[in-house]
Amino acid sequence: MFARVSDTDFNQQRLYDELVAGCAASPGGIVTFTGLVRDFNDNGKIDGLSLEHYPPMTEHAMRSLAEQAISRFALTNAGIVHRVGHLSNFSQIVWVGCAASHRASAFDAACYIMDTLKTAVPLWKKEFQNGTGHWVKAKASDADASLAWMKDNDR
Amino acid sequence: MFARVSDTDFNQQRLYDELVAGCAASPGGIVTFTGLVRDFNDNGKIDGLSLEHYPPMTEHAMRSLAEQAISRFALTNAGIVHRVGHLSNFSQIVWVGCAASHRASAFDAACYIMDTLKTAVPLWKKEFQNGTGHWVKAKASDADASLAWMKDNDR
Amino acid sequence: MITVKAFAQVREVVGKETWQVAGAHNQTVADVLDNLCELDSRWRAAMDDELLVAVNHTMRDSSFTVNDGDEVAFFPPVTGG
Amino acid sequence: MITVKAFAQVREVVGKETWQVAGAHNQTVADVLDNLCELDSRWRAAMDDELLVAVNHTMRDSSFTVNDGDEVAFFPPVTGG
Repeated sequence: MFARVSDTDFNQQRLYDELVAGCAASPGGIVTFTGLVRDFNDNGKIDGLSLEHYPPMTEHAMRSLAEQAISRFALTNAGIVHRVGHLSNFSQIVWVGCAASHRASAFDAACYIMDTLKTAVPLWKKEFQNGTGHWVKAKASDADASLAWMKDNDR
Repeated sequence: MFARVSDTDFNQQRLYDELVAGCAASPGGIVTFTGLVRDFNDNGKIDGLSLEHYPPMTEHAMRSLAEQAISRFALTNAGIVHRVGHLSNFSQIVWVGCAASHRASAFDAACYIMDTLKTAVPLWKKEFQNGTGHWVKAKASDADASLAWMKDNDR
Repeated sequence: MITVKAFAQVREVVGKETWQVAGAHNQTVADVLDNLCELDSRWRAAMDDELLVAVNHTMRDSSFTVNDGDEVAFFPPVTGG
Repeated sequence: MITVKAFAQVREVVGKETWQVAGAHNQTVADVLDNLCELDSRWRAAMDDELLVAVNHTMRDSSFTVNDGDEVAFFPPVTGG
């Protein structure tokens, strides 16, 4: 398991290899999610963003989340990397990888980690537009997605 | 969009880069699935497998599947690569990548492609055990997962 | 002529991948399979298990009409991925 | 003493990241916030928007008891990922 905050970019192959190397048992399927900076928001073009976080809590919350996902979905391994600081358009923001014996568990776990990360890990985005920074508002749909996992213990 | 059958291994970073480079619009999220050869089945240890396919139909079916996923889930791009021939334990078998504006679409689409590929693309696995090859039986759960997408047009 | 292809277990049971059978007017996939069984009894054995059918690389069912020059493939449920 | 941390919009509204307030017996997160408002009225403005709270790096609600030496953080709903 790994959970890291990083102020530099990450490499897909290296994170994938790290996830596979740390597997507790031979995995049948690996799901990765990568979040990217889009070049627009609801108000038009943006010019990058900056990510603030709460240093000691961020990695602690990410580590707990990865451990919860491993136990809830019987994963053979999980990893989370989140970047902070200034990120230009199209940059990679976050990477989540889940390895499992069966593909459905790997898909559900990666989805669960992303949904939960979006409401439970202390990270905040500020988007830049015409030279001014605007804090991104939390989306109600993100809160709903996260809540659904709390109710959905049969899934 | 890309859909390829390959008799050699693939690289995660290169496929990821190819998916991003071919995006119709700036994607917000990318989901990849990688299937791997496990070193065991229900009867014990295995020693690799071989994959047979129906050459002109395989890529045709994979290409249709990627195109369906792009249109059904409003993806900005999708890619599928499937290996054939002999594969040793722990080898990569299949890679699916889906890029979308919103993460839920990318997750659903990658899941849809895998579920459908497992019933609609002419590929067959033969596993080797104690020197003898055994054709893998299709799983009822795979047929069910594929059928669920046909019924589930509201998802 | 109709080109018939057999894959995986089916290919092993019938002994080879590519077959040729005569084309006929208004025949279905089921008719082609009957012709194959008359040609070689191993095709009867192949029918003991579930068979899928593709005509010109598209999955079809046994009532689908086959025309002269078509390629008809028989194979077991797929197990890729 | 209790160390208070403010992040994102909250930090900008209250003007700095780190604050110190006196510890008291049996006080809750809500009490700490009252003390902060008395100390600096900008904390009242910060309360116009939804605030989340973490005590010693774990999310808590406003009735949670805070002890001397704890770190209490206030921040808006998170927007990472």
